[in-house]
Amino acid sequence: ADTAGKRIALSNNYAGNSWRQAMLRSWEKVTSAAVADGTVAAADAFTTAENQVTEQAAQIQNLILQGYDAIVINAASPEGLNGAVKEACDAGVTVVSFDGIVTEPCAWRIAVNFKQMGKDEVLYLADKLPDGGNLLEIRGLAGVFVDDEISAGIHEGVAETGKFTIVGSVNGNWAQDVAQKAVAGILPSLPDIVGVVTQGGDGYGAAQAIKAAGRDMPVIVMGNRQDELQWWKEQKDANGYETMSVSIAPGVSTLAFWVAQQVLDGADVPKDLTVPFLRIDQGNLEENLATTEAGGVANVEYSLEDAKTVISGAM
Amino acid sequence: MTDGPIVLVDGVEKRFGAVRALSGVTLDLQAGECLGLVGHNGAGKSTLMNVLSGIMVPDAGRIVIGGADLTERYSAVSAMAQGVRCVFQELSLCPNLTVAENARISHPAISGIGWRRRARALIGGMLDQVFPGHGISTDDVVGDLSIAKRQMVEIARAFAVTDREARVVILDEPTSSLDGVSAEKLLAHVRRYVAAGGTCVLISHLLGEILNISDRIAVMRDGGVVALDSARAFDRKSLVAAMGSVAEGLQGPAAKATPKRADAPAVLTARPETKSETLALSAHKGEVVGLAGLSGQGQTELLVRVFRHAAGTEVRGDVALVAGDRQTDGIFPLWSIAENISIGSLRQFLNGILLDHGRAQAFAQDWRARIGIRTPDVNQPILSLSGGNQQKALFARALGSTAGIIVMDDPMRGVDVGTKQEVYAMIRDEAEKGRTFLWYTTEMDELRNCDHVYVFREGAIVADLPHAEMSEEKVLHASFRDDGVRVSA
Amino acid sequence: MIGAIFSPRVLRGLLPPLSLAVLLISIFWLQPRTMSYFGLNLLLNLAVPIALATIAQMFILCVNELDLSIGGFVSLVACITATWVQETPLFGLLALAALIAAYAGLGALIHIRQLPSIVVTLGMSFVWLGLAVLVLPTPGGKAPDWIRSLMTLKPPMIPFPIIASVALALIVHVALMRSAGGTVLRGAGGNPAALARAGWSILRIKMTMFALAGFFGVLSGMALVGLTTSADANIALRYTLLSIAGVILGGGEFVGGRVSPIGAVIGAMTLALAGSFLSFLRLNPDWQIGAQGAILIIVLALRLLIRQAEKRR
Amino acid sequence: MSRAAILRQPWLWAWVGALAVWLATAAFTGGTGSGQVISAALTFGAFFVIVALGQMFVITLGPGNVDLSIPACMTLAGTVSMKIMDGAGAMIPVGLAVAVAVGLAVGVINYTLIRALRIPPIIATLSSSFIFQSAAIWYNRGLRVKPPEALGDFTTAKIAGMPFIAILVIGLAVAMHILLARTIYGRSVLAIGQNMRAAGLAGIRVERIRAITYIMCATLAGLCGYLLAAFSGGAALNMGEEYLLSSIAVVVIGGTSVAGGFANVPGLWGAALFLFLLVTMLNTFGAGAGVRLVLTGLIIIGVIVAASGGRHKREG
Ligand SMILES: Nc1ncnc2c1ncn2[C@@H]1O[C@H](COP(=O)(O)OP(=O)(O)OP(=O)(O)O)[C@@H](O)[C@H]1O
Ligand SMILES: Nc1ncnc2c1ncn2[C@@H]1O[C@H](COP(=O)(O)OP(=O)(O)OP(=O)(O)O)[C@@H](O)[C@H]1O
Ligand SMILES: [Mg+2]
Ligand SMILES: [Mg+2]
Repeated sequence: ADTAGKRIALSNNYAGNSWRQAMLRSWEKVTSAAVADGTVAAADAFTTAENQVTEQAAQIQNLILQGYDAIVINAASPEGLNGAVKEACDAGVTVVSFDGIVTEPCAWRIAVNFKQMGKDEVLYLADKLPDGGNLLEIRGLAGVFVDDEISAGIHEGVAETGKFTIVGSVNGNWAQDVAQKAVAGILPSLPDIVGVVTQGGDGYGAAQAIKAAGRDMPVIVMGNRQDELQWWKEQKDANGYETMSVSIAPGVSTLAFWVAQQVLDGADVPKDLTVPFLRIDQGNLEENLATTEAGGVANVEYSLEDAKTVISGAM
Repeated sequence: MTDGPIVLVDGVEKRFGAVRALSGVTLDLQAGECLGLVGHNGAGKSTLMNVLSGIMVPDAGRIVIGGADLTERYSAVSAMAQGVRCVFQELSLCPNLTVAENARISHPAISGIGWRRRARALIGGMLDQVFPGHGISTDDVVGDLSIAKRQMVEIARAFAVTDREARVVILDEPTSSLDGVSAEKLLAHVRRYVAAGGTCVLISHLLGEILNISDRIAVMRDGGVVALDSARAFDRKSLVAAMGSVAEGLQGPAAKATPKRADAPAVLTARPETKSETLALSAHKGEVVGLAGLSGQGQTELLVRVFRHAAGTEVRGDVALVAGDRQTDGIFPLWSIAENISIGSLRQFLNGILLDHGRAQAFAQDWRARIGIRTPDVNQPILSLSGGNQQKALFARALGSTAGIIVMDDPMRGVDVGTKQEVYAMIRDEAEKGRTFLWYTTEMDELRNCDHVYVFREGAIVADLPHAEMSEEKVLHASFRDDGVRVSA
Repeated sequence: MIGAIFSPRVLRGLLPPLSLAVLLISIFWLQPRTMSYFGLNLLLNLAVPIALATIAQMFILCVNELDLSIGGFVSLVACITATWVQETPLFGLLALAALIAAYAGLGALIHIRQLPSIVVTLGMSFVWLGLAVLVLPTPGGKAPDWIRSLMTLKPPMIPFPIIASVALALIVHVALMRSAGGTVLRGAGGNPAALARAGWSILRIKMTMFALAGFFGVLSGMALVGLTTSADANIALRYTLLSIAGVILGGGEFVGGRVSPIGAVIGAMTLALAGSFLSFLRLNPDWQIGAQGAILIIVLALRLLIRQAEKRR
Repeated sequence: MSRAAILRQPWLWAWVGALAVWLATAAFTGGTGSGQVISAALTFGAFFVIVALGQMFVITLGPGNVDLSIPACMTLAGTVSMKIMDGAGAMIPVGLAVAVAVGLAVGVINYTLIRALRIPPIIATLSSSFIFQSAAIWYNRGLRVKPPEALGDFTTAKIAGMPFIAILVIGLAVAMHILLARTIYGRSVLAIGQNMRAAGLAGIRVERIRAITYIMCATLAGLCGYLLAAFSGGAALNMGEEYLLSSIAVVVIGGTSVAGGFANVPGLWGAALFLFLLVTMLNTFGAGAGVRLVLTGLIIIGVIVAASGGRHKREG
């Protein structure tokens, strides 16, 4: 089938941090090219004012009314939008969810294995710190599933490796200043810690708080923000500081776009796709830092070819 | 019911912190009588009535109604059940409800299907009976009514009868916000009610009213009843003497006959905002200008416009205002008396950019003494003052300011006779010194203090009377439309 | 006669429906597809839980208090509905009844200790959210079928959200604005001292109003789950501000017992539609958030215009 | 001051609460790091106090007055000033001026909506906050620009273990206390909060005072955005989120009356420390998020109930 007449919408629930901004920009960049060369007729992005399920549900319902052929969703909740998603499917709209995925069976899901991501953090630390020790965990926003997944992975990793104890856990809400504040508060009461496991967007804040408390710098797992990488680089140059950084690339929105396009094109696409997370190590730090915009997030954008590879890989 | 008093309060005491509001008051009420209750501001009249209507628990003493001692567990509910009704000094209506709905609040018997119709009939009928020609619709929202109309509604509500009769009706300064004509209507109704066997307690600072209407008169002073006798046993002078006021000497026309208009410059001119034909008002330096007429004819609006230097007025100099509706326009309830007085003159206490609290304190002390506010300490909360004393504090605020023009919105509501005379003298004195007063009043006596009187009717100024030409007859004549029914005063 | 119909009070009352009408017409104009049974259903169904929460807030505002916890409360109810009510209906409904009782208790606490309701409910917003996280640590659960089928009802001719909103507005209007008992409840907002003097118990009134708020909060949470099919702990946090804005938009005031149930429902609808209106405009993503603010301002400015036009007449 | 008079001080309970949770934390950890916790509390408390000072004056104006645009204003001021400075030390004063100017502009817009369009403040500031948030997004699209190093060092500096920023904000609080208690402006705000109509009729320039108050509140938010962005290494689009409810909570827990007309500054510091130490205590105890939230709520209510203990119900 031809998708030149098809219209695709992005329903995004939050725009309040650099990751989401990078995601929106990747979308804009890739889809405007696709519209210009006539691959699709339109690819509009919609963002809700506040990160709320109800608002996004209403937004999806409005997109149905506007007659979009496909809706690409980064969802505020994996379950809370199922009502609206079902309405969309019933109205014949293709729904593709990514990052924040939805569980409604009629929708496609481009998932990241968040649990594995959490576990990998601990496995890396176990490798690097053979003697084990105490860990501080910085979590995201309570009651959100990504937070639970990553945390579950971390705890699984801790149990498997058997070397570490999590001596403190705070909610940093994926925000720099909140993480900094929470860490500064709990730090004085903690014994020595060897590592900090994080969820992204909070590593630099933790480093600031630890520095302010005058403690030895533990291994802080970073989350691909440019300021985190920059700080890591400075430490690396100064004293050989070693760590790793891991997060999901904001450009996954473009993969979702191509998947939606493929579905509209009549391609046979499995309902569940997985994308690897973007991991940066001691070796490729400089290279990634160089390609990351100042104040932004390390990113990977997808082309139609990349998307086809991901799809066929999942068959 | 002829045997024994219908209500007896015996040895009632009530203290508020250091203030002894009631010190062993004994008073009886007989069926079919009107008891007049007078006393200086803060004598304890309202407190006694609050005790009688069950909303304040006395510290000591007995309350006996219809021969039964109800002191234990006496409450607002039991007072209502006994047919004791009270029109309180401060507004007791819900401003967000309609007149009919307010009737329902104090008459729980009105309920079920069709309650609204019955409430309308009840309150509307009673309003027609007490204040014929009142101009109030039972569907008016109370908050939109003038203070006089609210007072009428409250009075009518107290007299209204549902499943419970109104055996004792207490009226705490009911006429203070009514114009003369409405007050007459109310007093006539009180007489009818008493003649039919009801009992009424009337509290007022208008001694003429008390002397005319009451069967017996009780005089309170400093928390106790100091005289109680048949009304015939008192006259104006002996009442004043019993209340302990001394300043009553300055009766009669106080205004100078020498007209100031000739040589003093005009400091303000104003014209009411109205579509009908109207005269303009002007006031010259050092004049006391009276605004007369029935209540709610646009006087307050004009005062506020002068105060704000609004368009259509020409005002030279600062203006201070003495509010009459003190609850909504005057007091700051969280503050002390001193803070309430000094807020109008803050600039005087500046030391650089900072306020000197010591000077503000001294200022308040000074005015407390000058205007005789009854309180042991100006740092007490303003709400600890009796109604009349709160009003005095507002006077102190305005007179203490540096404003050259003072507008007064029926400011003597609830002020006792003694104080009134002192305030009149103070106004004259300040006028001599060059201040100009705009004085809206509903009391004929007060107009005699004015150099010039403008009479308002339906939002317009319809008469302009210099002091020499002013008479009660003329004011009343101007207050009513020619084709209207003349109510004899 | 005309004068009586267009008295200031009536006109003031007409403002909220007029704003709603203008918004609705603009939406119809932008996207004619919405002007159908299917379209109206999609446009308005999520406004139903918001309207219920707004009514809950209105009961609190009516007695001069403010509830900053209603969003958390609705979230908790949604979590309980999607779990306990679904699995063990009796226990679940008991838990919801206990929540209503807790609301009444809050009213009593606030009155007896003379506490500022803002602080108490601010504290309670943490409590409700915490309980919601405990009941449902990760998003999920499932709406009981009966609620789901109620909320997706397709009555003939008129879409369900419209019927539900009209019924809600009318029932609360009759109960609060027209009945003898409702009058007393409102009076407590206008002049509590006067009610106490007339022998009414302010404590009981406060408890009743809070319990009513709790009741409508429960309905809101259940309706919400019926639409979303499952819950999460953060699902309705936004309702706190939405409900306050809805009451005010509907002509209610913060103090003095001046509220209007019909206005509140209309206010909630207006807020819900404002968001839709914008997505039909297809703005640049940078300004989509700001446009939501702009539209609120425009709706309110519209009211000012009408008010001034009325004054000039 | 007599014992009874001290017990009646409205700020007392916030301080008692702060002390109690600090002691509880210290008891749990056996005293390890208790001093450092205080230092952290002072640092982070300072940011809350800056915005709470403005919010306090606004809330004191009376029922319905509240500024919900504080978070957006902080974000916008932080974003714009960081980008303009672009890490250059010489631009620090310019950045400060820009942040303050953003605050002023936000305040003027808020007040214009309230006054000219007669929009209730709660809705006016909520609506405008969306616009400011959008402006911040549009201006820099969420990129985190680093603050000049000297500025970052300044905000994290300590003098004898005492965070420098806390010292500054204590000074600011003292100034605000004097503003409230000893100036015509302060008296006017208190009067308006009790009875706006009476205030106008007592000769107070009601609208001028309201304008000043909203503008001052936004300006303080702008200043806070600048300092917080410098402190945490750049402005983020969500940096102010927490400050929406917290600014109100700090004000009311600190003993300011939400009904208006009564305010107090010392309570702000007490409440800010209390809220920080409370979260720290629950984190230290290792409570899960659910339990932590429930306890936070219950303890806040507990403090308020305790604070109301000395208050007697008025009769009549
Ligand atoms: N709630 C209260 N708290 C403290 N003191 C009070 C209170 N109510 C009344 N008082 C004091 O009790 C005394 C008697 O007051 P009350 O109101 O009974 O006087 P009143 O005779 O009615 O005066 P007025 O003619 O001015 O109305 C006054 O000194 C007053 O200050
Ligand atoms: N007719 C009135 N009588 C008394 N008070 C009023 C009246 N109308 C309005 N007010 C109240 O008084 C407040 C003061 O309004 P106004 O704009 O006149 O202030 P102002 O003190 O003259 O301010 P400025 O001159 O500094 O702008 C209004 O906001 C309103 O709440
Ligand atoms: Mg009295
Ligand atoms: Mg009179």
